[in-house]
This record gives sequence, C-alpha cells and structure tokens, in this order.
Amino acid sequence: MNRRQFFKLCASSTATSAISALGLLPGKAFAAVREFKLLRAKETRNNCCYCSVGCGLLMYSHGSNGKNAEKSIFHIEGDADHPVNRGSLCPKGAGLVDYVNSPNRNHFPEVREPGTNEWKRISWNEAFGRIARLMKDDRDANFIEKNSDGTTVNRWLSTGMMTSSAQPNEGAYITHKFARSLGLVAIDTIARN
Amino acid sequence: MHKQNKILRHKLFDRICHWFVVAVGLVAFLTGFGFFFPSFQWLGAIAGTPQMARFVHPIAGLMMCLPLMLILVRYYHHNKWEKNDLKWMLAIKDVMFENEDKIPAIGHYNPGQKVLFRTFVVTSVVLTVTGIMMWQPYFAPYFASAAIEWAILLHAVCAVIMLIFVIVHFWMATWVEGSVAGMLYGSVSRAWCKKHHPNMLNDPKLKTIKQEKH
Amino acid sequence: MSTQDIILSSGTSRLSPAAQVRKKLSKVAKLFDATKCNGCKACQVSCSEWNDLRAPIGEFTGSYQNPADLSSECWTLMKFNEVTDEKDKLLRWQFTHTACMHCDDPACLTACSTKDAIVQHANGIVDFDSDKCIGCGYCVTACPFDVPKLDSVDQKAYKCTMCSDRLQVGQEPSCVKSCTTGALKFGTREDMLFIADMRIKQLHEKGFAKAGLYNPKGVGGTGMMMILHDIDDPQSYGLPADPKTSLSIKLWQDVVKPLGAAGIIATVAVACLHRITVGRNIVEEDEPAAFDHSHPSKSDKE
Amino acid sequence: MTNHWIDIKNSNVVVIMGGNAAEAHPVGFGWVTEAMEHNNAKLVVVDPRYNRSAALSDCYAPLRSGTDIAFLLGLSRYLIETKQVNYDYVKAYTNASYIVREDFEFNEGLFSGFDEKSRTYDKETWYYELDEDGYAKVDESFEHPRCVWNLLKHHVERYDFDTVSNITGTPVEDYEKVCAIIGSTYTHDKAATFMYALGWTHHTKGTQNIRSMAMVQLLLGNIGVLGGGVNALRGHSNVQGATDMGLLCQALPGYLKLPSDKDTDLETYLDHHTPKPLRPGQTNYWSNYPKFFISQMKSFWGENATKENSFGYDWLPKWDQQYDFTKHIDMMYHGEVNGYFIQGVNAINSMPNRNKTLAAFSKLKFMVVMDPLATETSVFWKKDDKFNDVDPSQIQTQVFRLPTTLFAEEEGCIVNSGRWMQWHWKGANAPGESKPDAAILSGILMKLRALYKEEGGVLPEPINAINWAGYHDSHFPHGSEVAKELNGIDLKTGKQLDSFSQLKDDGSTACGCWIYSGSWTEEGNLMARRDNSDPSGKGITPGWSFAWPSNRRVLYNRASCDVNGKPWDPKRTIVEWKHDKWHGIDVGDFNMKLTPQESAHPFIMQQEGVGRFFALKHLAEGPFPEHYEPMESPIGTNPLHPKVISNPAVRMLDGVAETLGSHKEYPYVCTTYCVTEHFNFWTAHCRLAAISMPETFVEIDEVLAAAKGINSGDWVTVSSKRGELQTKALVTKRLQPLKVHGQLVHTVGLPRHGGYNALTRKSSSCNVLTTEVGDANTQVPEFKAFLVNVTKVEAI
Repeated sequence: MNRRQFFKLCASSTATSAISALGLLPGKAFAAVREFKLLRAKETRNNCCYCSVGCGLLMYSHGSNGKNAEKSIFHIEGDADHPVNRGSLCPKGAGLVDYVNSPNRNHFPEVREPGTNEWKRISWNEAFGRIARLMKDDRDANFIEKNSDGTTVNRWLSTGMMTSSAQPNEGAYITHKFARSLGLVAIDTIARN
Repeated sequence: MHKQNKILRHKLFDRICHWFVVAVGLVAFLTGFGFFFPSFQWLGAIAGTPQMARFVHPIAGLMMCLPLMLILVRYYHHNKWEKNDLKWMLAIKDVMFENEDKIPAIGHYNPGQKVLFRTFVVTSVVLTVTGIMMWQPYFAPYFASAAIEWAILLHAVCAVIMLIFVIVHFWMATWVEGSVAGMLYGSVSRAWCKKHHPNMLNDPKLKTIKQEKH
Repeated sequence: MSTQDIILSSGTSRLSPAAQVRKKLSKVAKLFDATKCNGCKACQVSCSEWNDLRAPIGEFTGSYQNPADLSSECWTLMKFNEVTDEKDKLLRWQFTHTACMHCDDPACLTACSTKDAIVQHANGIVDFDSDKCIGCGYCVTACPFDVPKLDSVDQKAYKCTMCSDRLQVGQEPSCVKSCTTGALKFGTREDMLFIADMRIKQLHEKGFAKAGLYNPKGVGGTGMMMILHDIDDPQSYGLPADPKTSLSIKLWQDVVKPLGAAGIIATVAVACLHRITVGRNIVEEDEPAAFDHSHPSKSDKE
Repeated sequence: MTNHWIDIKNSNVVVIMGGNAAEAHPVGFGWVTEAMEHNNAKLVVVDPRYNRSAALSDCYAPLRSGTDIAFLLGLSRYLIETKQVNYDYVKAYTNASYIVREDFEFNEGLFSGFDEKSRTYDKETWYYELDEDGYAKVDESFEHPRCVWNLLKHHVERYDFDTVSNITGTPVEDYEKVCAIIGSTYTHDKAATFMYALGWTHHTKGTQNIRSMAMVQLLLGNIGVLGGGVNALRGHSNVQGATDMGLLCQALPGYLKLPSDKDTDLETYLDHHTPKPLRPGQTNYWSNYPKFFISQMKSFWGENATKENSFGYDWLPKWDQQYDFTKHIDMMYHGEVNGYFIQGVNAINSMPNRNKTLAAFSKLKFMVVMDPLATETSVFWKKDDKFNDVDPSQIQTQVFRLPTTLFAEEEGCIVNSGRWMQWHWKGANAPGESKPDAAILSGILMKLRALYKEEGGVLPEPINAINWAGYHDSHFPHGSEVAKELNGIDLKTGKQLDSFSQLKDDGSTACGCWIYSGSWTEEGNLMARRDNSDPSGKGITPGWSFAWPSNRRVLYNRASCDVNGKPWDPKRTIVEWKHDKWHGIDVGDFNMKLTPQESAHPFIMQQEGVGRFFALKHLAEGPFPEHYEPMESPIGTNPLHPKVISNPAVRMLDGVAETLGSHKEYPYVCTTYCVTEHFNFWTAHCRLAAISMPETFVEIDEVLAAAKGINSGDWVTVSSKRGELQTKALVTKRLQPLKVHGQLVHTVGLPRHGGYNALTRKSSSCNVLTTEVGDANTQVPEFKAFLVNVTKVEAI
C-alpha cells in the first residue's frame, strides 16, 4: 500500500466509519520526512524516447534484479553523468514514467475483422500466420518482376510500410532488410514529418 | 425524605437544553481547546484522533450554540435589566462574602447572571458565525483569507471569554449549593429563593411543585 | 528524522522549544531566475512525478497554465503572464515557478493549530507532517503566497516539501534537477545570494535596470528566492508586494493566547481561592421548609 | 547537426528560426542559455509567433510563415553589401570563385530549363563550366561575371530591406536589428549557430529554406567551427538513426541509393552513384561508394551474395518514381494498395489531409499496426462522434494490432541530432505479450519462408536469401548481434572492422551501414561508453558513446583552420597543423595524413570539396533559393514576380490542386506546431503530460479576436478547403498581424496534439486542415503555412 492509497483509506474511513475505527490507527504512522524511495531500487540507464536531444535517463524499477521480481519502472529521472542533459529533463521527459506505464498500452495481439466493430484477441502464432498469408497472396498477385523495358525491377507496390523513428537502429535495420527482401519500395518514415 | 413543596425554577425542556449544551459544550471544549493551546491537544483524544477532533469540533460547537441560543431566547424575559441591579453590582463584594443583609433583593436572576447571559448571547453568536467562516472544507473556501484570519482571532477571543464565563458559571453554581440541583431537577426550595432570589417569590406566575424525593 | 534537525515547530510554546542542536547547519535555498525561465514546466512535472502526485486532468481555460492553480496534488505550478513593458512597449512573457517559498518566518507555521504538524528543519525547509495535520486550514489562510492547499479526500494540507526526502540523502530537489535552462538553482542560502547578486549585476548591464532579488523581509526572507525582471512589480508575476504574517494571526498567537491563558488561570485561581476562603454557601433554613405542605403539587410539565 | 548540442555553448550568436528549441528541444535549449550566460551570446528568434524561445531572446522578429527565404536572402544581401563577409573562408572553402555555364539563366522567377507541362526543370545548365580535363573552371579574383560570387550578388540584390519587409511582414527596424547581430559574426573570432527543425522543413520549399541559411553561414565562415554550423534539431529520438538506416522509399542504409529502373545492372548502378572529382586532388569521399555498397550487399544477403550474382543486386527492388507516403496514400485512395504496415506512427493524425488518409485506409485489405500504444490509427474504423465519423460495417479492412516494446523495455542504440550513437539498456519487461519490432517482423518473415517453401510463389529467392542465419534466434535478432552487423566484419578473419576505411568492394567485407563502422569493434561496444570527460573544455567528450562518422563530433572541422592548417581563431581550435603533424581535440574530418594544403577542401563529401552557394543540379527548384509564396498564399501574388507565385517545381498529385483554398475564402495563415508539454500524439497517453496541458486550442491575435468578438476560452471553428475543426480560442499578444504587400495578414496558431483516443480531452487533430502538397525535393508536407478561416461558434 502506498502513501496515497493509505490517505484514501484514512479518508474513506473518516467518511464512513465511527470514531473508534480511526482510533485504531497507529499514532506514528509516518515520519515527518518521507523515506527516500530509490534506496536499493534497480537502476537502468537509458535515453529519452521523445526528441533527438538524446537525454540520458536513470530508470528505477521494483525488485533487486533477482529472477523472481517482475521489474516494473516506478521512477525515471535525468542522468547527471550525461554530458548533454546533465541530469535535467524537459516536462515530457520528466513525465516518462507515465508514458511507460500508460493505461493505453497494447498488451496482446488483436485483430479487427472486416466490417466488425471490435477487437478480438489472438495468439502471436495466429497473427503471424494470418499476416503472412495476406502478404503472400498480395505479393504473388501484384509483384512486378520486369518493367515495360524488360529490366528486372522486382518490386512490390501494392503493400507499403510506414516505419518507426523511435525504435533502435538495430530494429530499423531488421525492418529495412525485411522490407527490401520482400521487394517493398514504398517504405517511409516519419522523418519526413 | 419527606415530601416538600418546591418552587419551579427551570422547566424540563430548558433543563434538557441546558444539560445538552453542557454535554456537547464539553465535547466542543475538549476538541477545540487544543487548537488554541496545542499542548492540550491530548484533550481531543476523546474524539479518537486529532483529525477526528477537528472534524467533530465544529459540529459539537454548532450543536452547543444552537440550543444555547434557544435557551437564551426563552430566558430573555428573566434577564431584563432592572432598577436594583446596579445597586447589586456595586455590592458585589458583599455578594461574594455572603454579607446577606447588605445585598439588594433581586429576582429570578441576579445582575451577575445577566452579564453572563449577555456574554453568552454575544459569544455564541460570534462563535457560530466565525466558526462557520473557518469551517474547512465546507464554508471556508467561500471567504477571503483575510476575513478568515480575523474570524480565527475573534473565534478564539470569544471562546476564551465564553470559557471564562463558563468557569465562573460553574464556580457560582457549585458554590451556591442548591443551584445545581435546581438545574438538575428544576425546583429549588422556598428558603433558597428567599436567600438568593427573593423577588422571585413575588412573581405572580410562580409555580410550586411537590416532589417525591429530594 | 532526528528532532535535533527541527528548529521551529508549530503548536509549541516558548517554554518547550524544539531541539536546536543542529541550528548551525547551513540553510539551503532554491533560486529561481525568472529571466532565465522559458516556462517549460519541467519543474512542475518532475515535482508531481517525484512526489507521486497526479492532479485531475483539467481543461483549457484560456492559458498555458495547467492546472489552473496549486492543489494538494500539484505542489509546483508554472504561472504564465503576458506583460507589456511600459518603457519600450516590448512584450514579455513572464513565467513564475510557483511553489512553497520556505519562509524563514513562516506564517503557516505560526498559524498552525497543531503541535509539530509544521516544522522548520535546521536547513531552513518548512515541511508539513501530514500524519499530524488535522486539516484546520489555518495555514491555507495564513500563507501570504497562497501555497498550502487542503486535499479534498483526506482534508489535510499539502505543499512543496522542497523534496525533503531527497535533501535528506544529499540530493537536490526534483524541480531543480530537471530545470532545463538553469533558471532553478539549489545550494546554501549564502551561495544562492552570491549567485543572485552576480546575476543581477549582469542583468543591469544587459539593460534590465529594475532587475532585483525577491526575498521578502516581511517573512524573514525566503528559502526560495526569485530574480525578477522588475523587482518593483512582483504582482505581475502573481507575487505579493509585501508578504508577511498578518496582524490577526500575530494578535491571535502573541496577544490573545497569553492573555487568554492568564484569564483562564486567574479565573480558576480566584474561584478556588474564593471557595477556600468563603466556604460553602448553604441555605440553612431549608430543612424546616421540608415540612411545608402549603402548596399542592402541580405538574412541572409545560 | 553538423555540430552537436553541447557545442552551442561556444556560440556568440544563436539564431532560432524555423524551429522552437525552447519548446520542442528544451534540454538542448539549455545550452543556449549556457552560451548566453557564460559566453555572453545573443539569442535571436525569428518566428511567426512570440514563443517560449522568443521569451528569452535578446532580439525577436516576427515574420509571416513561409517567407523565410526572402528573410535569409535579404540577410545575404545585407552581408555582401556591408562587406560583413568572411572573405578568407569564402575564397578558400566555397564555390564562390567557380564559373557557371554560360547558358544558365534566371528570369522572372524561373531558372533556365523549365518545362511548363511537367512542372520540372531540365537541369543541364545548372552546372560549372568545365575545362578539358573535366574539372570546373574557377576565377580566384571573383571578376568573372559568371563566377558564382557575382551571380549570387546579382541574385540577392533584389532583396533590400523594404522588399523583404514587404514580403515577410517583419518590421524593417526589427529586421535591421537581426541583420546587425548575425552580421557581427563574420569575423574569425565569432561564430553564429542556426537551430532549425520542422519550422523550415514543413514547407513546399523546405530544402531551400535550409540552403538559404547554409549560404549565410558560408558567407560568415561559420561552418566547421566551434559554436557554428548548420544544426537541424531533428524530431524523434531516433529519426537520425531511421534516416541513417535508409527507411525511405529511395534509400539504402548509410545514405546509399536504392537502385532505380535506370540502374539496369550493378555496373551501371555503381557508375551512376560514384561521383568524379570536379577539382584536381579532391578527396571526393563518395568515390568509395562501391566499397560501401558491396559490403552492404554482403550484410543483406550473406553467403548468397556472390560475385556471380552481382552480390544479389537484382534482388533489390528498383523504383520508377518516388513512393513516399503522400504518393502511397494517394495510391491507396485510388484503390491501388492492399496492405499497409504501420510501425510506431500515429498515421491518421500525422499524415497531411486526414479526411483523405481516412478514406485511403478504408480501402485497404489489411493493415498491420505495430505500436506500444492504442493509437487513433489502429481504430480508424471505429466511430467516435464527430472526431471519427465512420461506419465500421462499411470498412472491410482487416486490422491487426500488435503490441510492441518501447525504449525502456529493449536494448539498442539510438542516434541523437549530434549523431551520437547511444546504447541503452532494458529496464523492465513490456506489458502483456508485447514483442520488439525486430521479433515481430522476424516472426512474419519466418512464416513467409515456410509458406513459400510449401506453396512456391513469385520470386521466393530474396526472402530465403536475406541474411537471418547470423542471428542465433531467427525469431528474435538481438540488438547486439545486429549492431555488430552494422559495424561490419572482415569475412576472412571474422574480426569486427575498426573503420569504414577497411571496407572492400570485392565481397571480403560485410557492413550494414558504412557510417556506423567503428561503433562495435574488437574492443567492444563503443556506443556504450560512458566517460563524460571533456578534456578540451569545449564540450567535446570523445569517450561518451560513439559519434558517426569515426567518432567525429564536429563535421567539416577542417574548415576551422586556414589553408595552411592554422586555426582561424586560436580559442576555437579543433584541429591544427603543428610541427608537421595534425593535432586536435576532435577526429579530423579529412585524411589526417595529408598536409594542410593537400587537405584544404573541407567538404569532403562534395565532388569539389567546397561549400556550395550554387547548388548545381541537386535541388528541384533551382541552384539558388528564391522566394516563392506558399501554395496557399494570403496575398495571392508574389511581389517579386507575379507570374511565378509559388514553387514552380512543386509536385502536385492529380486532384490536389482542387483542394487548395484561396485567400479570398480563407484569409488567415495557419501554422501548426508542438508545445513543450507534448510530444506529437504520444504524450496524450501520458497522464503527467495530459495534466500539464489537457486540451488543444488555437492561438489568435488580439486584433482578429476583437474583430470577430472572440474571447479566450470561446469555441471557434477553424476551416480550410479540406476540412474544419472546433477548438477553443487563446487570444494572445504573442501573435500580431503583419503588414504584407499593403494588407494586414493575421496568423493563427494550432498546436498539433489533438486526438480523441487518449487521456487528454477529445479534440480534432490539425491534419484535418492541412494539405499534402509538400517540399519539391523531400515531399515533406506543408504543415506550416496554409490558409484557414476562423469563425466563432455561437452555441456548442
């Protein structure tokens, strides 16, 4: 139970229960100064995912880094060692913990079937299988091996890709290899935008 | 004990009001005294926690002041200033030292009690008004900070005055034996009246009662 | 936290002063330089992040200022004011880092109704102990900067702690750490005053003739000092011109309390003395009257 | 960025124009305040809005959105006329002395070679006069009438103060102040830096905006020196990396080119893309193109790339025209596209012209959205009041939404604007079943391989040949494996390469991206280095991460000293020739084995090794920048040449011209931007950000607001030819009407953070209004200057 929840509990009991219920609360529940919350928390270095200043981050997650603790990030602050930001962060960076833990994160592969109005949870295997099927059908039907001059062009124009500009280089390179090996030309990135 | 005829001094409704005021007033005092003298915050422990004391205090205060004002309205006619009153006041020393022969005759209430009455009128009204102004979180947000600050000051001043007068009231009531019984059971003896409020016996509306027990 | 680190404490009389062994600790301060601030709100967000505060998501109310005001869940707020310079008619967008000023002579602490609920640490930080706070709201009304706010759920007062939890382990406050332009600085008060002095000289050279340090004497100086473009017009930043503990609070604490105590004690003393010296006041004639049957009983019910 | 973030502290004048660093790059802006406080630098902000960068400026000048070129060419004219030019630098390191072909012309807004029908130029004449050896002719005396210097002088002559003010709306006194401050850095001991971002690129002439500035910097001698440079602040955290990785329709990693139909075979392709030097003795670094390309093919196809099959050259798709997203969405709109992958982009909010994009998506057969967040894009088929007015039953698109990890949940390298390749580590597991993008694409690829094996099909060879064998788990290539692959390996010894200078064109080296070579050598992962020491005190931290290329922090740094290797300013020494050797605080951007005289051509990636005032054939609309009005001009004319109003070479897809509004119907200039509190559409999902700015709005100046009876907080309708949206008004002094060509032009400002599927208040995104007309070279859409009307909503 964190401090806020504790307050809420106190408040709800104030509103709903009798004097005696509150009388049971320990007299010295909290010290005047809050405990420093990062002691011994697992610290990981990272870089901000927003703009290209590339500020250094220190991310703090629950657990000792032991195998049984599910690490989840509860605090992110600037890395004072980083030569560019020297510990500082802009408001977006300072609020990163709520981005990582956003209630709007996607959790599972889902599909929306044509004409329907809802998501259906599917397995990764099903997702990969269905996407590959759709791709192959389209590629086999619309792949252009030679242009009108007879030059080998090997392009596939009826499928395209809008790629991420926040994933690491390594993911981006995999993306590039994936796309070009299939013959995709129409790949673009939000670098233009 | 024998049955005796007694004189009705306080009607049942007024007595209930009085003791209700005493009870909630005690709660208001215990929960409120710590605000003024934080060293006595432990008095508020009767509410459970200091937070609960803060929560209870304005409610107890209001529950005290409203019946008190009701009593005050009902007792208004007993507390009109009379001719003899000034003489009595001047003879206060004799009153305190029981020089009975030198004390001017007075009625249902003596001028000292009338002063007490007036004090309670003023303080209860001020306490209610200022108390509401500073009542968090329900009313205070509607008032300006400066107004609330003065309300806090006035509230404290009135509370202290009221407390002092309550002490005096208590002191007098316990000193003048028979008074407490009068407020408890409503009646006082004819002799008690004669000694302390002789003019009361001249009241044409005077009522006597027969009591089974003392 | 050791009580020896507390040099001022609410609700205590002079007869039982707080421990002061560590009074020699140097006081710390935050220096906010309005001339270097660009209103990015990093301080505001990192404050909420560090202190685990999440104010409700509000709505646009005609300004970049969001939330609209400080609250129990927003301890630091950037305020935005568009000001036109009288002299050269140039527009100035003024940003005010609004948070607790950590006064040396804190009105909130003076006004506080509760023992130890507001303390001043040896480093000068004014801190609320939410455990002890009873929610009377006296600090809310007393603060000349309108900083403390009651929480709507637990009814306790909250405000910036200057990250006393970070300070305790030797770190700077979260807002200062995040500040992107260096408009917020943290250090000993001596150092902050020195830096402020240098900076103001630099500003004077740059043409800000009225630049100066906002460190109001009415509250004994503050643990958050501000460099303003125009020290003669703090109101344009949303700051009071002459903040101080109000007369009513002073009267209440310094006059009414001792007088009241004296009055109560005197009354009780006189009563006791009277009782001892004068003795009982008994109506002796009462006993014979017991046999008086002249008046038949009547109902006392009205 | 040619320089890097910390280097801003060395500047004497910082110009923020075409960007808003304080709001979009706040921590980077911290280095501006550093320069102002410790280097007594002056900050100049030129922007249509008095924004949070302007709030701290020493000098602010408003300008009408879309007129930056006039502003900057006027500045060039001022510098030349007042002789505030760094002549030593201009003579030595620019093409000012080069002689241009005789048939090159500029008349009434058009350069020679324009074809009215195709709206394109035949660029033949935009070239130097060559001598018999194929080298460009020069005139060191600058006397030749067709030397670049004289052409330039003539070209900018028209941009006097009044003309500029008449076009830009900038009051002359403000303009003069800006010119004087920037001009002061022409001396050797002063440098100015320009910080720009989408404010310059989001235009139909974005590239020329930047060129105009680069020309100013060349005149002042501010490129390649500490505190100077051409500094694109860049947008997303790894947009630099995404560009390095060639995630564009005509690119390959490392700024290599994807072959086109004209590159019929490997030999032709290499010939087309390997430039010849234009002056004797030039480094002409692109002459190494074959080494970079063949090594990349070895990385792509592994052992399947052999000399016999031209290293798999034919497996690469070839382009016949530019299939950027605007074009591809147009194809989608016309029913020519069946499938679309969207990876970490909220396309429905980001693409220009939302209504068209929505219609286009609705025609897809399938869409695959890979995103950590539940974006509006993934639910484009779902009705949401007026924000997304669709009928799901009518949309036959199969949509897959695949959860991905985000930065905190994966390891790898991202590249900041200073080209620092910074390695980051995983701090937590992603929620639910999320997978990294690399794992998802690998999963699909493996399924495809299986399907092709089972069923056969069209050209399965490249799908099977693409090199996945090097990854120990073909379903999840790890960051470290790919990073090593990008660095490159000597296939004979199996050792990591130290530098791209070791690359070979015979297939004996493999390297994914030549510019990244040196980032993961036999010494280990250099991107993970964390030594923040700055021995020179100039902000160069060679032990922190790895800056491509070759850990070089300031590009073109040979230009920081004169032809003889003596620094222009001893306080700004980067490299120096001393005791017959090069010394320096940074890795020299030239062959440090050469003598100063041999290496005196600092722009080594250019065929002639010098900075170009005259851009040859590289840009679509001319070798010199010229002021053209935005496609939607509030004055409806071009005061310089009424016959050529807007960019003549702009690409106009069929049907787009009809979606452009006129100033009679839509009289106000609208510009869109980010505010400090939000990052595009991402932070709308972040509670702390949503609290600090819960709702979007439109900024309106006081004069316009008074005329329309609008108060702050009132609901208004903003409409363009393409759509309309309702939002609340913010009436402010920070916007002011500008006097342009005899009329008062009002600018309204619209933050681009609207969305309806997040934590912030529901609102429409600004792309409801914007047009897909984009820059003639890069196709970046016009988000900064388009026309709208504003009306008060009486009841809502």
